[in-house]
Amino acid sequence: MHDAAKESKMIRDFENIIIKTVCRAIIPFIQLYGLYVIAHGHYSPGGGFQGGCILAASFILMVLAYDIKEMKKRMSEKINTILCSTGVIIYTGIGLLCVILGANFLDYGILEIILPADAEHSRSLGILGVEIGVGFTVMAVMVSIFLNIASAGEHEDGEQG
Amino acid sequence: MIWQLDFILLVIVVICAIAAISVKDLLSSAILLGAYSFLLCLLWTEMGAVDVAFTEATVGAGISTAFFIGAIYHTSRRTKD
Amino acid sequence: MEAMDYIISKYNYWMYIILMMIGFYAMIAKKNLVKKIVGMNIFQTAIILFFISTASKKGGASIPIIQNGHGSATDIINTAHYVNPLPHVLMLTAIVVMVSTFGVAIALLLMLYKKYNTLEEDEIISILKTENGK
Amino acid sequence: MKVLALIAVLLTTAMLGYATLDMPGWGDPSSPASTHVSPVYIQEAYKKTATPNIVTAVLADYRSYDTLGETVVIFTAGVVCMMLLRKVK
Amino acid sequence: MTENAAALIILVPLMASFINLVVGLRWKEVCYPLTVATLGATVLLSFSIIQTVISKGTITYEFAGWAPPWGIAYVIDHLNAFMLAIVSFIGLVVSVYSKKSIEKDLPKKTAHFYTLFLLLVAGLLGILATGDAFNLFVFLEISSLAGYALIAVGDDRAPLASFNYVIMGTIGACFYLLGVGYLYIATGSLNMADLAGLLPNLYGSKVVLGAFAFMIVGVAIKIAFFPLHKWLPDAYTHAPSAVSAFVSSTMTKVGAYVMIRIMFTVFEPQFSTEILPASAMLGWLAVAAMLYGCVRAIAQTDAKRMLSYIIIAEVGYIVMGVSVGNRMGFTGAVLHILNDAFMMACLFLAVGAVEYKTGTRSLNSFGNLYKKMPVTMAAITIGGLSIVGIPPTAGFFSKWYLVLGAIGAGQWVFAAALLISSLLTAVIFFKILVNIYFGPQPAADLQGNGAAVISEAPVSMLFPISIMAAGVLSLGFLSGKIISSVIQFTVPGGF
Repeated sequence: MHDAAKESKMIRDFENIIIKTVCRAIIPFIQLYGLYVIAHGHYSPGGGFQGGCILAASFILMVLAYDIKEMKKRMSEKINTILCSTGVIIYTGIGLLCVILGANFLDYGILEIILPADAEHSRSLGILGVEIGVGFTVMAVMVSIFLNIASAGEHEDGEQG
Repeated sequence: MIWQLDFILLVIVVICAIAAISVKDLLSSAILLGAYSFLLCLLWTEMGAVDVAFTEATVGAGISTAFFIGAIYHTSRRTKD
Repeated sequence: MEAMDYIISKYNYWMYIILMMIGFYAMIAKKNLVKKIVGMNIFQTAIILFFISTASKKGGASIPIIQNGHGSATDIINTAHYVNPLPHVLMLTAIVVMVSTFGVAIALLLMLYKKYNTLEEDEIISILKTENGK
Repeated sequence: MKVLALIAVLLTTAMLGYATLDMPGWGDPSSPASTHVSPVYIQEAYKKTATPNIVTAVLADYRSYDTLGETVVIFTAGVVCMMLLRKVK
Repeated sequence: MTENAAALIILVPLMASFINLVVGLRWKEVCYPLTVATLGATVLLSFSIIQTVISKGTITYEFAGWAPPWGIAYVIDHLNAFMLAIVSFIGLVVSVYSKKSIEKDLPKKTAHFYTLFLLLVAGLLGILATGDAFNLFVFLEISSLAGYALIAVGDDRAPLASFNYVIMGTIGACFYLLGVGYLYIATGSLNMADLAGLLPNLYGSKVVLGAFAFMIVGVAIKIAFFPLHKWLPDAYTHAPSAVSAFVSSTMTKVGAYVMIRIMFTVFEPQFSTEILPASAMLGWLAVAAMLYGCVRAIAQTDAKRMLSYIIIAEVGYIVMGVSVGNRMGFTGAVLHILNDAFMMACLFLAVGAVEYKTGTRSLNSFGNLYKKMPVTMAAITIGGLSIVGIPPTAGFFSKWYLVLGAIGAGQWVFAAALLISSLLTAVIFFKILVNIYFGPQPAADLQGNGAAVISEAPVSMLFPISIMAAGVLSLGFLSGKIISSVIQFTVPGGF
């Protein structure tokens, strides 16, 4: 009886090690893939939203494999909250930059004044800029919603979600 | 596009939807919902909506299932209907 | 036979109606709050299915990404070769709205569970009634 | 309650089915949805924005304001969850 | 600057809300002044917009520089500009008011509260300004999500009320989206002006009919129109007082605006009167809403719940004015949107102040309160008289136009129902007023265990209340001018 419990604990620990090692190995690749999806949205399916979700998924995987504390070492709650705002501020900021340069809101064509590109390519770059903004916000918000739901609002207890 | 394949997918989608709302175990309901989202995502890929399918795959089948399971973990798993 | 053809020519629309009504029924008739949220999800995805169905084109239309795009910007692009991109754009937005509503609903669900320790609507209402009776 | 819900569902189904009768067939390339606004996107999006993925071009340029709204919706959901669930010591 | 005002009026509150969240991490006390300053700027922008519209006519602002059917455009005419001014002004007043009550209700979440409040205002302004049917849906969801959360942080019952609101609101928004989809499949366009040009050829189509039905039903859920009103009393009763003041005075009105847009801009007025008998149906339901709201309001003992039922009746007035389909009725409906926003804000703010001081919303606790809270009680008096429709107050004028409109359309029953429901509100409010001025003091207070001595509310609450009460009075005197300078241009052609 006692031995059986001990053995099952050992198996659990062992499985835990496998899970942790595998996650440690694949999380960087997931994040790289997320960045690729954001940056390559012009040429293939994807974009800020999908890439942001994949980045968030890598953090969620970290929470599942380790615990919330381990994930918070990488991204604290404060940084998360700031990132939530940063994304939308990047988006509106690019839009307002266009207004300052004398065009309508979000009219990236005008960015050719400050970018070394013609109007078409500055539109393309403008799209990239807003996609990055979207990616930031989506990643931060998805992680924050998941943390709040998985721990019912008590991150500090380090409860495993 | 092959309409037979499309039709079979749609029928499975409807079965998944009915199962998701009628099963008594909420965790199964969450997983069935994930399967439902994933099948819809296949359907949309087949219709040529690759971006939407990608989003649905990351959101519907991925993130929202994670939210759901996180919520069920904190609440009860059984239900009466 | 003609009626049959007519129905088959729109089978996608009939299917979305069925899905939507499954979701709608779950939203208003189910007592369990989680089931209501599941219904909400099905309801919204059914609308997305409808929009995507409007976008599709028969006759070999491909995904809305310009092929061999590099360098051929001056070519005239045949519209019939690509499916309609606009509903896809709208539905990307709608999926985001869907997941946001879902997150908010789950947050409220957790609040309710913390308060009443149950997820059945009728039990919550009976708890509220006994509270009122006091 | 269940009966009322069924009646509501049947009424809505009837309305949906009635409206569907007049819709153009599925995948009809000459339906208004495929001929009024969207051809311009397909023909011009690549030339004007240098982005082969038309969906991205329309999402983040032609209808970029919708996408801003979408991002704000996500942001709102994040703030909502922080406010409703996060416990502050 | 002035040509960008149309976009900035949405972007300023949005930007401020993003900054608010970050600033709130460190300095929570900055959020309140930031919010008030932002909404002040919004009010100034809305006044500049209304001036531009009056002097130069409709403003069209093309986002991203693409022409309307392909890009998204803001189209601001007299009706939008008018509504923008109402919503941003009430937002400013309520944000000033919210300081004390939020410090009491939500001491730790003030930053989040103000972030969401700004998002709610921005969402409502976005609904009002946009000329694109799908963009309207996006902003509808921003405002709804913010609204769900703000309602959920109220008292004990609030989360359940808010959950029901989420379910109903999602059904409403999805029906609206489905209607937009039907319009898209029938015409291939999403722009309202473009749709208005394309639709008249398609009026016989069943798809267009379905689109109209689903859009109207969706909006009717959002404005709590009679058979679909179940969520409203719970949600508005249990919300924090500042939130229920803002939400009750603006959200249903914005929904009514969307209804007006759908019925008279996207579709032609003839569609809803001749091709589909929607107007008549809406009118009869509006009659039912007026009577039902007032009858249910009589039985309530909770002040906020009573006011919530009155909102259902007021929505009935507005829809009735829209549905009679003539110039007088429409003028009355638009004027009533303005008056009702002010009246409801005034009453909810005053009730909130009473709740803040006495800790209860029960109407019995109002007994003989005028000695202790004279300004608040004066505001309740003015607001109540205005809801009943006593001449110098604003409510009288809009009801006058509504009655004239109903009589002009030959709908005597509508006019009679309006008068009956006015009588019922008179019963309610005279009961309350008698209680305030001559009623017995509540028992708890007499026994001396009413904790603190009840005194007048703090200045940051009193000032908004008195502004609103003064507004209700002065709108009555100014109604002629408002009609001649703004409202008469909003009446759709063909009336």
